[in-house]
Amino acid sequence: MKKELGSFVIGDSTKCTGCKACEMACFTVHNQGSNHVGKTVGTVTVPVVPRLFLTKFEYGCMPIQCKHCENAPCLNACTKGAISRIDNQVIVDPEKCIGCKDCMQACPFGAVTLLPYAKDGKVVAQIGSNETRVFASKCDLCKDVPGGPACVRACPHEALRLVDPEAEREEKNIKAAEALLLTKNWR
Amino acid sequence: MNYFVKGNPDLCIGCRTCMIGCVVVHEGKHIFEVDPDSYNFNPRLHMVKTAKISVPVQCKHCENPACMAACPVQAIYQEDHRVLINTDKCIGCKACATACPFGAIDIVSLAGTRQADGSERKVANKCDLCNNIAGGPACVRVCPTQALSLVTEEDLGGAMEKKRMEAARNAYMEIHPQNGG
Amino acid sequence: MALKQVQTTCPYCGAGCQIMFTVDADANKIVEAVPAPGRTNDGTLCLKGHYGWDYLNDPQILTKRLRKPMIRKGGKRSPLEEVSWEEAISYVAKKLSEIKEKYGPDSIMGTGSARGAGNEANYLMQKFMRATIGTNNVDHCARI
Amino acid sequence: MSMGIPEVEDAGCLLCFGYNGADSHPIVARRIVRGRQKGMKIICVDPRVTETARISDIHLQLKGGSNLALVNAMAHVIWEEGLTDDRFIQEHTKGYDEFLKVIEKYTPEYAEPITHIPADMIRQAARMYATTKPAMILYGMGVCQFSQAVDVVKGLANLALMTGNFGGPSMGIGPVRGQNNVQGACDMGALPNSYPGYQNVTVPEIREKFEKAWGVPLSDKVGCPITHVPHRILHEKDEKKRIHAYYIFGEDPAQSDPDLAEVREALDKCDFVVMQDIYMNKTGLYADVILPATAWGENEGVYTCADRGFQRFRKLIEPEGDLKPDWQIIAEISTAMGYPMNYKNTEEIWNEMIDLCPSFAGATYEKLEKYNGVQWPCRDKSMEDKGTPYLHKGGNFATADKKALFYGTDWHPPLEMENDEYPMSLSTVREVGHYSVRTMTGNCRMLRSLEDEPGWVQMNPDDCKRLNLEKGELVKILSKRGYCITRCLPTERVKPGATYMTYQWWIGACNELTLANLDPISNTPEYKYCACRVEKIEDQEWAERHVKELYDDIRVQMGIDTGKGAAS
Repeated sequence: MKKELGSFVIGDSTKCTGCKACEMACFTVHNQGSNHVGKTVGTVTVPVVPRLFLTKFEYGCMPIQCKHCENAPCLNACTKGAISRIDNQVIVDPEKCIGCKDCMQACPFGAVTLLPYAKDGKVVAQIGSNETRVFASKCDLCKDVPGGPACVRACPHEALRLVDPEAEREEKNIKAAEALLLTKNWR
Repeated sequence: MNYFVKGNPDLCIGCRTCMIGCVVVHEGKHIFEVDPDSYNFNPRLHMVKTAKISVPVQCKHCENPACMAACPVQAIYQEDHRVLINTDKCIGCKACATACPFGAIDIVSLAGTRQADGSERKVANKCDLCNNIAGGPACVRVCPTQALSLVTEEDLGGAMEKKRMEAARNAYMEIHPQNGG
Repeated sequence: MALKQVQTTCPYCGAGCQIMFTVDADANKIVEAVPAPGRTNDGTLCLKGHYGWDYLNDPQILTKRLRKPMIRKGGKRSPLEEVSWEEAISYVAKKLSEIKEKYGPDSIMGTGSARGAGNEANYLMQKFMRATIGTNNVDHCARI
Repeated sequence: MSMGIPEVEDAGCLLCFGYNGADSHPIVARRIVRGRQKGMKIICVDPRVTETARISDIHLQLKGGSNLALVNAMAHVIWEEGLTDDRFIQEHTKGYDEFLKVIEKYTPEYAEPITHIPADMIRQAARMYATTKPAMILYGMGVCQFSQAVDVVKGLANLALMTGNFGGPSMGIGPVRGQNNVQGACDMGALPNSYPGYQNVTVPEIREKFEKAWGVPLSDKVGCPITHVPHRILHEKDEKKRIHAYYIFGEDPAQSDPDLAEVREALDKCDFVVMQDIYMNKTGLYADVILPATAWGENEGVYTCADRGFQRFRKLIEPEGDLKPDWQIIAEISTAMGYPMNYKNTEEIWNEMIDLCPSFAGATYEKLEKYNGVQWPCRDKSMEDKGTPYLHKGGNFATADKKALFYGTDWHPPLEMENDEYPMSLSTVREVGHYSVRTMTGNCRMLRSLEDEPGWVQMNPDDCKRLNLEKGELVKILSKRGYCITRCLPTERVKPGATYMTYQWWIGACNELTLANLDPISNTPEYKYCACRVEKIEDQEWAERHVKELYDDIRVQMGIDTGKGAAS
């Protein structure tokens, strides 16, 4: 049956060591084609722009990324129509983004950040200025990447997980129901 | 303490009358007259059927709700012995659904409401114990086998008190069997 | 709004549950169904008993209510045309009489209905097949 | 049913055989769970884990199509271990010795490879049934929709006779009738072999009684069963026996009968098809005349529920449109054909009927009103006769010498077994929120929202894994006779190799697949067993679109204006 909800990746701070392998993997897969980024350091000619953000906090660290909200504040805030829902996922079109920051302010997770935009191995300049053009960078769930989200695959500690919310809810429902078998005689 | 509805798998026959009862009471009686494509069919409880069990699962209205803690926009709150969602505030981020260990929250579309790009607007949906509805939870009322019941503070507190009395009595009898009936 | 209460038997499974309906007589509409204390259902109803009556409002979800007698005047696959009851009744009577005349009564089959029609209609149907047509070719879908 | 529905919860032991009350009669299932709470023992015989199986003491998850082998083996154990009620057998039955000759070879060990149930489990079940009193048997379509249906019903009756489980409350055997008025249609003689009140058409005295009452000579030949109709239209050589006209009243054979392709061909070839119904349906596509009737809620009368209870149904709202009650349409056609039927209301018809049927004679409208229904037999018009909650009181049966007859038969396998091309078995089951061919419930908003086209095929998760199928995926399911599209539902409640589909769907129409293989006595089709194959559909997007198109096409065919132009 067709999926109704967007999937998303979540991190686990109890496993994360802050190695940033996820950020590198994210940058690499999103720039392989458009910016010729290969497997070695020398091939990187553009700024490293990830779509998830390793975050250190008082008790540890974990990557934070987009939840692909179903009533997405970023999408609703974008007046340029640069953010839309494609196959249940919330996707930014960097070509349309004018860098107005409305989405950044709307997102309660800090999952969107304006970062330099590069094409064909070079950063792109703004029209009428020498300054670098930016775009709202956020997780697109590796929509065009075979094998699914690179961050999940790259993490050496299995600290990232792809969530299918509908399937997960059903699994938890079953556990909750079967727990009733234990409690039914001891209300 | 918060109240909650509990299903008894020994009585449940998996018929899902509760799910429809839930929808009808939340949408209102006009649902039987409106355009068949214009209403929401979003039951707030889910029937689970495995080889061992049939029973509906719904929100337990936890005392330290994980959903509430996970919500980034403070759309979940507690009031009048229940945990409630303000769907106007909800951004559909699924954090509450991920946090809930029972799978009691799902994210549903609301008929007639759209997002900026025209896609469906979906928000969190869960049992509200039929807030503001006379007669209490509809699922309890419509169940043909009386498999559902509302558990209140009194039920739970009273039951615990009784269990403690029983445990104490048993412990005493172990030492003083001669006093037994 | 003139509301009245009418108790009736559920039209679905064979359990024979009693339902109390609240009917808005002015609007000619059902307002609500609640369980009645019947012998078999004891004040309970399943989902069909509770929520299985709004087909009467003809919501046209799957099929459409029939509202007028219709005849395919040009034979099979020709369009159905609405006709008056007089025409429909005399057309059926004429065709059945012709077939009975030509091939005998056992060339006509009739069904009873195990569903909404009720016992009186079933009695008349079998009487019609047996007395009017002259055959015992009458059956219903008890086995289906 | 020999007992009343309320008595179910007071049985000591319930043998629930091929009957899934939770889906077919939730309000009877309620009595079962209440009985369980009161300590009733439950033996459930079903190839699936049903709700009753889940709470049963013993679940005999038998191989589909092995019913009679199991029933005979249980009888064998009861006899072999001396658990019989010998006094009851002696005083109230006949034919016991002949019966023993048949069941002699059905040791549990003999039945084990046929039924796939361990011999010891069969023994335990037989002991539990025979030693817990009172014991009741409920059975459903899991018995009736096999080609060996009547033999199994008699086999179950044998168990009750051997153990003396007849003649009191909460015992005996009960077929739980599926549709609201199946019992009523039978009571009223909508049967090829009997007049109203189960009075046989071949008995001269009875025929004379009806001839006198109706004032015309009547046929002494048993009529054509409904399941023979396609054959009698398509293949009957004798012009006088071929069916030339088909008056279909409140049924939809083009949806509910087995082997739909054959039914459609028959309706197409039949010279004159009259359909009398409330909704447009598939049969209507082949009808020459359509007569619109009032629906439940718009008319009144009497239904008979599964436990022989006559109950009134009443008018709730006024019909809209040019409609007539069913009885009135029939009466007008009859009058136009030269046999006048002049009734003012349903009560007049009812009174004529009860005066011709001794078992119903006392069930007047007055009593139905006053007592909120009456269970037949009700023979006396006096207000004291309030009907009969359970049958065969004191072990007296409705035979000439008041004795019941044992009747033993051998098991034979279903006609169509799994094979290389069609390696799985298919059985049709029921969807709890839908009824019959769905012209009513399919037009109820809530019931349609709960479950809608194209329905589900229930399969074991291992089979799903093997075929690489996920929950909700659209699949193609095929048999020798046809195919349809439905959604995959993996469930551990089903054994590997078996599939189950609910028969209410028009797109997921499982009767495209079923076999018109009939029980020789009851003429019931073998809906519960045929061979099939499930195929994955690679292009799910296409399949979803296709199903939607099929749904739209059906709605247009059924006369709904979908904005694409209505059909004729």
